[in-house]
Amino acid sequence: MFYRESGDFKKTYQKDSQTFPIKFDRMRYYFVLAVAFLVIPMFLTDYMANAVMIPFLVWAIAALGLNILVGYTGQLSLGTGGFMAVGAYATYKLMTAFPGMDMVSIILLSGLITAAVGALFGLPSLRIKGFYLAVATLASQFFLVWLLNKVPWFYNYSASGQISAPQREMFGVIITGPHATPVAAYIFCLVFAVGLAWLARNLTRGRLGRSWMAIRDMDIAAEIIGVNPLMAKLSAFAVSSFFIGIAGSLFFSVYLGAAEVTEAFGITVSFAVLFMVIIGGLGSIFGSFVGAAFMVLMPVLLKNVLVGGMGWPTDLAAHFEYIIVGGLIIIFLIVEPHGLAQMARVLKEKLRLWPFPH
Amino acid sequence: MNEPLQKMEAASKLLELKNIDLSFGGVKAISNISFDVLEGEVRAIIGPNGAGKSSMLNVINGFYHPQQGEIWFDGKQRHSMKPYQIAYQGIARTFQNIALFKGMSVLDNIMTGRFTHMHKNVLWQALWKGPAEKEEIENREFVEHIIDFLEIQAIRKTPVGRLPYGLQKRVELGRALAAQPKMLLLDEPMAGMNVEEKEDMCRFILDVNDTFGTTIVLIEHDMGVVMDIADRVVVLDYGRKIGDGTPDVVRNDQTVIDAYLGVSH
Amino acid sequence: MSADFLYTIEVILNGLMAGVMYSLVALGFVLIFKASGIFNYAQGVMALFAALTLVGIQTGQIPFSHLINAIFGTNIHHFGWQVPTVLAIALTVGVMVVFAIIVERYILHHLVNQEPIILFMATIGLAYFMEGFGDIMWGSDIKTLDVGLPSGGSRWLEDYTLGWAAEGEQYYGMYLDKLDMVASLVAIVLVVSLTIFSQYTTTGRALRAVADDHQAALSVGISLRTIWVIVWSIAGFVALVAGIMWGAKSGVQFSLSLIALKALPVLMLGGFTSIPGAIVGGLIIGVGEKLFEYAIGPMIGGATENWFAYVLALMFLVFRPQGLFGEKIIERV
Amino acid sequence: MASSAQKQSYPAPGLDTFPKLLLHNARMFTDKDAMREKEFGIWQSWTWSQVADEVERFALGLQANGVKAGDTVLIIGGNRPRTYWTMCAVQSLGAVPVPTYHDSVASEMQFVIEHSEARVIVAEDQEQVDKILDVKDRCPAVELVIYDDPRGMKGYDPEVVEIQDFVTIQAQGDEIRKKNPNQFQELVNQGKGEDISIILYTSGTTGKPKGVVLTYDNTLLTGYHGGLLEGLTEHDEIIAYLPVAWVGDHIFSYSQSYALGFCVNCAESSETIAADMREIGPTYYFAPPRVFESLLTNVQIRMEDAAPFKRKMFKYFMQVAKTTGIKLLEKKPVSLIDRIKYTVGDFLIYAPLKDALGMGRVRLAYTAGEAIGGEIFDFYRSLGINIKQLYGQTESSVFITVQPDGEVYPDTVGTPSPGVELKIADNGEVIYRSSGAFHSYFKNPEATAETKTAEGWVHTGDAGFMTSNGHLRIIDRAKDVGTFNSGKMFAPKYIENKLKFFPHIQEAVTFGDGRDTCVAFINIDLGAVGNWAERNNIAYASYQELAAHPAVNKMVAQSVAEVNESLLDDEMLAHSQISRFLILHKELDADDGELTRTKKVKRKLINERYKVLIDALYEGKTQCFIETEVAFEDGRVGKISGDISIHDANTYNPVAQAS
Repeated sequence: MFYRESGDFKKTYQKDSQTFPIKFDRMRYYFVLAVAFLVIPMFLTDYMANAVMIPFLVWAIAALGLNILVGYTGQLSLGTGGFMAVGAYATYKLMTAFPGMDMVSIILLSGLITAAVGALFGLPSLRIKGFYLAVATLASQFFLVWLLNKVPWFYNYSASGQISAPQREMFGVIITGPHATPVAAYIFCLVFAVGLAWLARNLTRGRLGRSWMAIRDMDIAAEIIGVNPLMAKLSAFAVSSFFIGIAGSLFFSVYLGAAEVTEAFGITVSFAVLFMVIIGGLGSIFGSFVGAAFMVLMPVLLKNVLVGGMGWPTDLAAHFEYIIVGGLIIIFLIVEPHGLAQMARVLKEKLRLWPFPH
Repeated sequence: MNEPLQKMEAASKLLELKNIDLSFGGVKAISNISFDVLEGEVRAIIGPNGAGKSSMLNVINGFYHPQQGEIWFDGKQRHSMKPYQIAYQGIARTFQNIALFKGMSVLDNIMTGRFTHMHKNVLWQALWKGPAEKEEIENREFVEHIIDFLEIQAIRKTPVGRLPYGLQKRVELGRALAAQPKMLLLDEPMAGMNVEEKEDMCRFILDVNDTFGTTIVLIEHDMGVVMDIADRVVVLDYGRKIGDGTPDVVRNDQTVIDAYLGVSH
Repeated sequence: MSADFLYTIEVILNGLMAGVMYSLVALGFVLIFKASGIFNYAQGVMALFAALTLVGIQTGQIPFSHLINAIFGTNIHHFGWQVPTVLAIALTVGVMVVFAIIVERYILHHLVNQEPIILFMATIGLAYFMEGFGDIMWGSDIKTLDVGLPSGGSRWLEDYTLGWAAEGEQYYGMYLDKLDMVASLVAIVLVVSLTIFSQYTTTGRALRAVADDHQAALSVGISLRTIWVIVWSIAGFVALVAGIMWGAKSGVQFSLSLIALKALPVLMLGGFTSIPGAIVGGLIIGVGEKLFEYAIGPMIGGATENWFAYVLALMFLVFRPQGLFGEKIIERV
Repeated sequence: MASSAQKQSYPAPGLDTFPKLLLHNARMFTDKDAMREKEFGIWQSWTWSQVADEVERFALGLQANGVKAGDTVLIIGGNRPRTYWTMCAVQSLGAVPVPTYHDSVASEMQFVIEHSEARVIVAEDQEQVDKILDVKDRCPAVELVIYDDPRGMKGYDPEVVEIQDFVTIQAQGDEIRKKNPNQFQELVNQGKGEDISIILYTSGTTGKPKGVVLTYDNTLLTGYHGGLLEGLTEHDEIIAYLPVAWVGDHIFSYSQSYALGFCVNCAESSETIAADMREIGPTYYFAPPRVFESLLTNVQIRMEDAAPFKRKMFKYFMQVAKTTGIKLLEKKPVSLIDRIKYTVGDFLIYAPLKDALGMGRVRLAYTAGEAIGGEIFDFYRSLGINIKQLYGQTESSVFITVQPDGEVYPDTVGTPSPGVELKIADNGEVIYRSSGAFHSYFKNPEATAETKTAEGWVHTGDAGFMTSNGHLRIIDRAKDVGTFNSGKMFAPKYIENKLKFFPHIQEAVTFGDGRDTCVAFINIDLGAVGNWAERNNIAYASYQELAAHPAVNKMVAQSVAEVNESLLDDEMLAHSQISRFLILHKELDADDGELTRTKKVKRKLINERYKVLIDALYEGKTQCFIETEVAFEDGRVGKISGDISIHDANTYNPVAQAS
């Protein structure tokens, strides 16, 4: 209905293969960016920042990472929590070891470290497929958590076994530690989220991305056109873990501030992120964001309604939350197994065809 | 026979198979088969079902590793290579039951065929702008020529899943062509096609052969087609070679007639 | 015999018994996976739910009392009667059957021929749902489950083995928990009967047929839907048994649902489709992790159980991707 | 009567030929796109300077291959840049380009090749070259064949004729240019306005095609002033998809593009035209009525499947459009309410619809060739598309009359174009004199004499009259206008058009000359009726089956009755109501010679081929067996036969109606 495509023709391959070939979509995209960077910061309350926006961005990054692995490469993984933990602890160690180092490099480094670990745990994927692999990735989940919990060096021998982020600044603004300003933290995360989304788009649209999807869709055919399964899968694990590591890093340093591996990065985290990816839509960058938004917003809403609105005891509300989350997931899978992104795609097609039905 | 001499001999031949033996857990799929493929010819492999035709192709592009025998490609002997390495050597193929990447568009499928011709590393790709994009566009141009060649412009951006069978086959051929292979293996390219589709496919195969000079090895059930387009034919039966030569030679070979043409299929 | 040796034996025996329990849970997975190709992550929560229900019925709890209290400000919790264990169990089985029917009717039925991962996610959703549901229905406080199973170490065995150690060594005899022994017995009985069921009854064969291909199953004359209900009911029953055992041992609480995670390595080892695999795998894992904890655990800070099983299975799988008894996967080209 | 006999001006002094215009544009609009073609997935574009370069090299190449002033060069190609460049290249040598219909079969082509005496042929691809080779032995004059698309041409080397690649010729031209950079300019300078610019073969409705010889003054001036009148500029966009051999395409996509400097776009392939048009979004568009008609049918069919709510909304707003849209288009006063309604409708329906049809940017659309149905016409105008009818023919370089903005009536074709004098001859035939009036018929003086008088009056061969407001109204082909035994006038085409306005009627042929009453053959529209059949789950395997179905016959009978009723309004024609009709068992087809390539009915031939049926109609039979030969796409010839049921139509009594 809103699409006017006459006269929007492409004279070069750059233009033809851009991310948003249709003018209307392009405009919408820029609009969203503008709002995210300029408008939201002006009205952002601390609560909104800490309860909604920052977690949303962090989870979105994690979802992006997992989507690269599950959605684009077809390798089911339940190790997300473990990898996030690696990112978090890497950040902690780096922050404490090199107080002078700036946050950006620290976070990127943590990402790289996680990537290395991820690649290592990706090795079995060569021999193992499907659910066997899924379960195998649980191994990394449990092992990593156990390791980070058992070896005191990782949490600098702190008695509580906790790690807590020291205060750090960017451009003179405090972004980590107890005195961080939420808006600054939000912008900081936003920059990463947008940057990484852009990165993900570039990787998935090119040679590497196609090799991933080839492996996903038909690994035999992929191999005969020259895709080396080892490289494809390991690169997917590495890149995916890079994203997840960064997510973990931000999760700890900017969002939580302090964390204890077993409760912050348990298996529930792995599932939560997997939900985001499935609900958002496998193999869709946009989907990763929507999925994250959904999984972050719903509990907040429920809490506000049940506890705030109806004055129920929190534990009861928590149980209800489980019921509703579980129920919604099932309903989603039944209504649209390919996730919100697919719904969006269908809607868009309908609008482009409007007024015609098909 | 000493090495260099062997090389000499192999030179004019693009592919040579010598006494290939292949068996799965004691079951012999191919026994002591030798034949060669000359540069630029259309070579057909025929035979009744279960004669070992597909196994033959799988040996050629490295899915199966024969227990016995030598494989010479492009003048070099091959020692247990992985399929993807063989792709880099210049062998592409299509499958009997279409093996396209269902999740991707026609364009992406064929672009994936360019894999062996793209070299920019991950960092460049992550940046996209600059070298990676340039490489992408160069290859897109090449792919567009294939799309034009196969007359599938209209479906360029359609997801392959939505296409009718005949077109899917064409796209798969496109994907194989995109690799600019020295040798192209076609596993029943016309299976399940109607008359027009078959005619088109024949035209494409022949055009490929003389426009790009690609050597073609194909398995096909439709004898009419084979006899029309093949330069030479190998006939297999129960994993043995029972005939080899030009179509008319094969057509008039008694053993072949008994073993194959006699058999209804 | 040296004490260390005896200890080792003890450890192995404990391992075996733990292993039997693992197999029991794994069995639930295998049944469902064989019949419907679904990796039912909810199996663990089913055990928890079953146990909760059992306790609830036994002690005559009022379902949803917390919820009711929260809404109407009332303060109710018990009917004030006790239900005999056997009856309670029977009722719980009934509940699990109903549950199976509901799952088939409202979930599986709408998800037929979706990709496995979707179904898998659905079961995770189901797990979440039931966890919340169970808690709301029966409350989330830790409950003790008493179905009259013996507990505590076996004196007899201790006394009997007391003298086995070599002269001059400190040895107090072998310690095995009665409950564990009973549990193992029950588990073994259950496993055997299930095997018989699936081998020698039409329904059982039908179930196996489904695993191979759905058309075949239909030709047996049992509709897919009934089969699924049956399978899920059986899985529910298995879950109940597992729930009783683990519940009796360490109380009925959320952590009970985590036994699912215990079973996963067993599945990797034994394969998702093989009943014997589940059993042998369980034993291997059980013994393996106990021994590892006993021998190496102390050196690396202990608590190795929660990952060793996985790593073990992983190692194993890398060399034999199809598991212990899983049929070899030949890639058709 | 409108007239301007005095010579019209050129775009700029001295710019009296297309090659001159080309060089001019190359200077004026150096980097502006002159031509685009969708190829290899994107819109390959050529600026005016690039086009000039292409043309120059090819022209010099042709010259090197012996093409000289006065020669004819045959062009067989679809709407591709090189086809148009070839025309200009040939013209710049003073030679005459002769475009032909590239979908015509070898035998048809042979006539043109022979008659035009072409030495050189520029063919698009292997398919065309093969046709030429088929008939080569009968066309000895041909020496050189140049092909555009090298696909499959590898190893083509017939000794009968030399074959060259387009680029090779251009390469040769390049060499020459290197030696003498000014040669092209000099060649171009030799051209004059009164020179022959092109020969267009009209697919004659009867007999062999005639080669219409046109001069630059014809095509260039007519095109230019026609464009000026409508305010076309170099910023317009047109999509070229109609046969280049047809005068319309020559004027719109060549003459006007050169004269005004706008860009011509070529589709990627025949099956992508719709999509490509949507991408380009032309601002200037021509289509024959049947195209607009099938578009509308298609829209209606697709909307049938829409959800009830959407369908209601669509119907409602189309109603709004009918009442308001046209007024707005013609800048007539409209109440605020209606204006608002229309704006809403525009957002919800019209704009997206236009966009989907690729007409989102159309400023000016023409239709011509035959009468267009009122409701079809109104449909587009109500959407805000300024579609207008024009009346013209090859001999007039298209423009004879055009509907001026604000004076658009479905049943007239408008007022005389600039530089056109118009008269109605005593026999009711429309005759004109204009700057576009053709030079002569190629090698056919007597035909020329028949058509064009010494004073330059040209006979259109159409019967018509001027309405009170000075608009021309065409009734029929003059020679087709017959008389009933009653002596009253019988205008078959007029009635047929009324019939064809029904979406489910594809083609109609009526008879009545020298008879007492009028009877009709009907061709149903397989698309529309087929869809209708599916929705009413009527099974059918072939056109024939569907045509024979009683329900279909009933539907057609209904339409015929409506036509009869409408005929009452026109006292000139009230008596020519259709008394009986039948639905033909096969579609009238150009491949069977029943229609011309431009899909006009060949009456004479039909009269002979279907005599049995005509007689049956008049003898009052209700059944009739017929067997006819048909040519399939692949050239094979088969037979179709069957019993055709004949129906009486309800006719209305003028008197009863009057009372």
